[in-house]
Amino acid sequence: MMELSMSLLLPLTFLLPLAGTLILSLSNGRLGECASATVGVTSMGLAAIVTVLIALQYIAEPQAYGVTLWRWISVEDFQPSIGLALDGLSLTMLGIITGVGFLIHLFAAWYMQGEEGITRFYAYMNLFVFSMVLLVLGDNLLLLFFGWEGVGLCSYLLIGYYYEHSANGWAAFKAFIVTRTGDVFLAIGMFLLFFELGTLDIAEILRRAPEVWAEGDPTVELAALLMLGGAVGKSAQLPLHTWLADAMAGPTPVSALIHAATMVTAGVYLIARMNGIFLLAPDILELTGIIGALTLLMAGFAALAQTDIKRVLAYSTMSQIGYMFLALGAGAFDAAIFHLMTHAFFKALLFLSAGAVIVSCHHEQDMRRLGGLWRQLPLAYAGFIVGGSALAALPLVSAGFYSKDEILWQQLASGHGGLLLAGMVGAFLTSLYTVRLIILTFHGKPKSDNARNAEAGRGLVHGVPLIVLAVLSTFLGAWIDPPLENLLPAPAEGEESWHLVLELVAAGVAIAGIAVAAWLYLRRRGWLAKHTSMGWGAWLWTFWNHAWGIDELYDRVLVKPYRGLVRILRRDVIDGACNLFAKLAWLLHQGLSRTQTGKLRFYATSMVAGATLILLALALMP
Amino acid sequence: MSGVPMEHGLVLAAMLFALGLAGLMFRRNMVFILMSLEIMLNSAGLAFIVGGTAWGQPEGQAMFLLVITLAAAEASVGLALLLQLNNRFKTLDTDAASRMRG
Amino acid sequence: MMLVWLILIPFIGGLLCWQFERLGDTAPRWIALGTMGLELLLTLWLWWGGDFQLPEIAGAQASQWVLEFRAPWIPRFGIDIHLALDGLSLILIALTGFLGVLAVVCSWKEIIGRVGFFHLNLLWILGGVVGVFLAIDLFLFFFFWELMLVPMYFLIALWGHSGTQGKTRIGAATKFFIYTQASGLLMLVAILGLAFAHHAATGIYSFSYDDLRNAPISDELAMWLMLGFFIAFAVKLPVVPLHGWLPDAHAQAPTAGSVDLAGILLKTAAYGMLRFTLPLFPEASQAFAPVAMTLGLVGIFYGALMACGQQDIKRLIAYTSISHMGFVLIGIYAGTQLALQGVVVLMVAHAFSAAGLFIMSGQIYERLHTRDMTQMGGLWGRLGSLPGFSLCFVAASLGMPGTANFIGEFMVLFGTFPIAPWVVAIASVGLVLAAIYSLFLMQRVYYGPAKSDEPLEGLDHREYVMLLGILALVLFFGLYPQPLLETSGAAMHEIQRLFTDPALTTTILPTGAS
Amino acid sequence: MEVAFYLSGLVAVLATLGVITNTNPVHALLYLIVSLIAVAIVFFALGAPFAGALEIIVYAGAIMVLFVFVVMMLNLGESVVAQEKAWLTPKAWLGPSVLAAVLLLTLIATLWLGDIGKVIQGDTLTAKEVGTTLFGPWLLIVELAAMLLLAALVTASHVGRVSPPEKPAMNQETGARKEHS
Repeated sequence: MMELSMSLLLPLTFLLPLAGTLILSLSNGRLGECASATVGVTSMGLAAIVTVLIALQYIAEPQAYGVTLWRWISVEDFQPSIGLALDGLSLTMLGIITGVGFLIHLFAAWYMQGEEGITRFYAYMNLFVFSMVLLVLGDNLLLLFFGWEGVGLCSYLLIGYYYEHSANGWAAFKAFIVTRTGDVFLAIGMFLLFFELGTLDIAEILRRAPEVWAEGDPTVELAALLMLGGAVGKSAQLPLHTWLADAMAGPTPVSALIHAATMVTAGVYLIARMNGIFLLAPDILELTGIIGALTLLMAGFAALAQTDIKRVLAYSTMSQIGYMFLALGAGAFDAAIFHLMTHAFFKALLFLSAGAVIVSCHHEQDMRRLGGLWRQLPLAYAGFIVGGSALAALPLVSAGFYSKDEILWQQLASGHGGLLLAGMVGAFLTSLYTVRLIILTFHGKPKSDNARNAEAGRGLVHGVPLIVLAVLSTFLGAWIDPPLENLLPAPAEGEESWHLVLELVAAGVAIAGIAVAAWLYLRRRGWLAKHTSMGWGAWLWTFWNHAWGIDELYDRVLVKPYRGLVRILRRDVIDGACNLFAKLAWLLHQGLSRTQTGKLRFYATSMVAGATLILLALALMP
Repeated sequence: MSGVPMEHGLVLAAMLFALGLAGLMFRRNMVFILMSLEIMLNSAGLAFIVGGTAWGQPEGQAMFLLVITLAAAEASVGLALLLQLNNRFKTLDTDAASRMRG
Repeated sequence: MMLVWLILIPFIGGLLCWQFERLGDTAPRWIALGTMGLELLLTLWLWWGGDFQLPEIAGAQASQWVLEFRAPWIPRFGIDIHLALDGLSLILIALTGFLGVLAVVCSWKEIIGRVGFFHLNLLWILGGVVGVFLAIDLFLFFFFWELMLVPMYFLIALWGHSGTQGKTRIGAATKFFIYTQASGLLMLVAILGLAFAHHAATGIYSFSYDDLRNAPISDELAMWLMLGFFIAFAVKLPVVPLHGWLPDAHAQAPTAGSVDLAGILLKTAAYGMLRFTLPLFPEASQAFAPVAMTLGLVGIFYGALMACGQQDIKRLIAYTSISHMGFVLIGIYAGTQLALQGVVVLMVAHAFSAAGLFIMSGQIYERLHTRDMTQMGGLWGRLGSLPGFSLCFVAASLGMPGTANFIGEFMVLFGTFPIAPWVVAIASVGLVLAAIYSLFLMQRVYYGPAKSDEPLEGLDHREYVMLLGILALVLFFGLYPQPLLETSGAAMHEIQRLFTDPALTTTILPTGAS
Repeated sequence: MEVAFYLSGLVAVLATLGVITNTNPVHALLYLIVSLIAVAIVFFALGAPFAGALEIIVYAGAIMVLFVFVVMMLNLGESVVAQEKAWLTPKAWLGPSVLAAVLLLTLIATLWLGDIGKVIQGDTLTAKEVGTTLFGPWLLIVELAAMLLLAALVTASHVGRVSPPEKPAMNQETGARKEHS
């Protein structure tokens, strides 16, 4: 009986959001703002309830469940099917998606009041959750790819939601293209895996891989590298990260859901899910750690020099996911997923609070024009404080501390000294920019009339998500340990004494960061302003503001040549070449028509010349 | 005297033919063109006669008769056209009538 | 006998429409709709009835055809009306029927002048195409191949739109005609060459498919004859160097013409390759495969680059179909069962998505009277549910999973990987370019600031049902392509068995997993 | 017999040269007649009296007289001579004469290389034999020749009719052309 109910519950998780999308999109305009909001939120609510039921059943008897709906394609030995597989990892992800997703949908109802096209908004949000659930529950790589691309499309649609300003449209376009390049790497990885192992089923792949390849075999290295490319594209890590900052053009609940909690963590989920392949390719795992470290440092510095609230949070997301990649690099898959969960909570909280601030200040996002809001917007301020502390990993009291500390400990345990150092510097930077964000936004004097007459949001829909997420961001959140027993490979062991020392050091770094930032931005704001406006300070500030200039680099190296090529080929050069034959024929015609002079003598002479030639030919012919 | 070798006769005809041809080509006046034409026809007739007598066959002369009828017919039509040319274009220059230009 | 009826219905329907023009404009439209509806129903009934599993124990030469019809035509040369139906041709005829219905419905309001004659041309194109899919006798195949060009020429020349930047529709129609006619003649030369080679060897003249298939010809001659066939199909596919006619023809053709052109005429070329080039000259095609795959790649990239630079919306869609057909070409010459099945699905999927996009551009033209994208922009809120549909078709054209295009493209890529991994790696970069030009279309037409806010009427009932029908099919085959795969499975296995026949030792490409 | 042949051949060639190079049409015509008579003599020398007679009577007599009539009718006086001089520029006659010389050389070369070896002894072929062949196997051809002459007669009479001056066809054309341009 339990089996039957699970095979019924699992499909429900993605059918409900799909139903929500279909209702909203097929209603084309007849549903009012409130009706579409209710449809959107209830579908998410039901999905959350179903997930809770699944979780209860899973905890009752923790074993992998699987249900195959129908065989998708069957050609000779290419037999992918639409099948769902549930285990601890996907349950955790499912919980995050539907749980945090529901809270964000609720908050969005308040955030999007008065906006036109609410039906379209909720249709896309539900479609996004549908694809994300498929990505997480898919039992074979093709279905995972289905969710993978669906998520990319929905992020394109949602970033480009305010389509009137073409800048938003082009930001969405950029996001889709960059993630699509990542998807292409994943696709080639899939082709390679299918060709080598003959199957796409994830469990089957993990079982056959060790038999076919020895550790360090170049093919498995290539497959792992390609999958890493896909993960990097989707999780906005170093080479393919330029799209995340611009993706803030979408509404804030979108950034909360997509660019904090769910989509950007898809890369981490993929690597965790395909851990068998990555273990067979140790130096690719090493590379993952290095990418994570580089990204977290780059993003940390970049976040320091941003003026827009959401861009600071975007870069902070990038650096936190860098931490998760760091954990994966050290083989600590559990720690990565644990940090993923806590990060989903506090980052969603931060984004929603930012959303509350933005709406209250009449869509003012620039920190230089905000300030002194902590008295008018108490709930948002509380959200920022709790979220910020979790982000900065305030010891003992915040969830972030436990998860980030676990990652740093794994680095030490697995002997990655350099990465540990990067992690420490990253932690310091994180606390630095978090405190900067809170002080600039909430303390000091309000620097614009938008900030001055900001009225706080009211109503349950606004309050409940913030409070729930705030609670989850504290140490209570850290107690929810994801059901990952003996699912993912065991992390490295180090002796306990070093663990305690590391915890103290990490706590010290966090507190030091907070203190330095508070001192800098409360007392020495003048010194700071002076230093960042002249000489090397200004140059460094702008360099970090443009995220180390990588975006401009891509623009000059890739985008401009492509546009140039398109402009050159605009008039269909090859077709032009084919038209040359037509021109040739015309020229020939022109030349021959000149021989008709109309003069009798000319004709006579040409006839005689012809006759003589023929006679000569005959005479000289051997 | 051993008689005239046939080649000489044919060479004579060839020379006459070539001269007529040259006359035809570099003259613009219609009268001269017709005259050169007559010369060419005549040389053709000569060639027939030389051939006929060399092989002792009467067909050569019979053929010559036909050449002459042809020459007569051609000359009369040519001259009639010449009259029309002169009448319409007020000149005998064949280049004037070149409206069939490409 | 059923097969003959399949061909005759469109022709008779066309004549009826032409005659009933006197009764006013709506009569021909209903007759045309009825004819194509009948054709579609007939094919679906055939599909329902016939079983398409090739008897696996194909001992000697078990007839691979599900239905066959043979009647002597010119006995002197061994040419006979030899029609045969198998899985592949059935799918494509059903596709022709469906797109015929679509073409008639979508030009309900667009065509006002000489409606009867328009429908005559439309139905005769479809009749010619059905003939191409059924003909098994090479001469008959050539006959229908030429037959379907003439009405298309009239369709573009008489009912086309005015040209942009000075290219007139007559010019486009003539260019289309010259391209296809010249290449058709090349094919005729190849057919005759083959027939004579067969005659030289066996002393009897015959144009039937089975005889010519095992005509003993030298490798060198086989390569030349194969090239004759390949160039004819490469022009129609179209493969890049010979693609010049497609964008012009599409930009000037009326919507119905474009739907037919993109939907079916391109598929006749792919069908021709699958039916004639590969089985008739297995070794030559094998040796030619690397070149064909490179041409496919060039097609993908060139089509994508061109699509991004276009101003005219229909030219952009035309170049996108060139890019998609690049994938088809790679799939055909990969030769594995998976790739060939992928080609069939991709053909059907591209037909739907291209038809959808063209109908959308036709509807925009009906409302804005322009095809120039610089004058569009910000149309999202102003066209009712049309933008929603075009978003789905754009998603289909960029190969979004859940649409049949994704299934087709990925099956082709999965199938080609064992044969040519590098080709697949480069082709998948083409997927990114596909995303670029598809979203370019969305960006330029629907997003951005609205140029003017005077209200435009949304989709009326006819258009809504039509677009919903296509979308439903695209999504259905995206989620459950099994009916397509089973029907074409036997035919593709036949081709794959020939193409990678173990007997052929001199294979250039390492044929890995079959 | 040989002497007569070579001598008259020479005369014929010189006369033809005269015809070609002469600017005055009447003088050219007379040279032409001389040339024709020289050829007639050649015929006699070769033993083809019937052909020679024909040549003199029909060719020199009738056709040339025709030419003289036409030249006289058009009264081509001094103006034509001046015009001819203008037209006979070296550039005009150099090209064609080179071409004619090349043709001549090829003809002579082929004749010279071919060893025909036939020699004309000069024994006459009487008109009777020619007559028997003409009205024997060649009867049909003679009829055709007659038809040809008839056709030429009809054409010449129709085309040659000089329409009266007051309705010259020319300005009709020029009028028509004015509307066109």
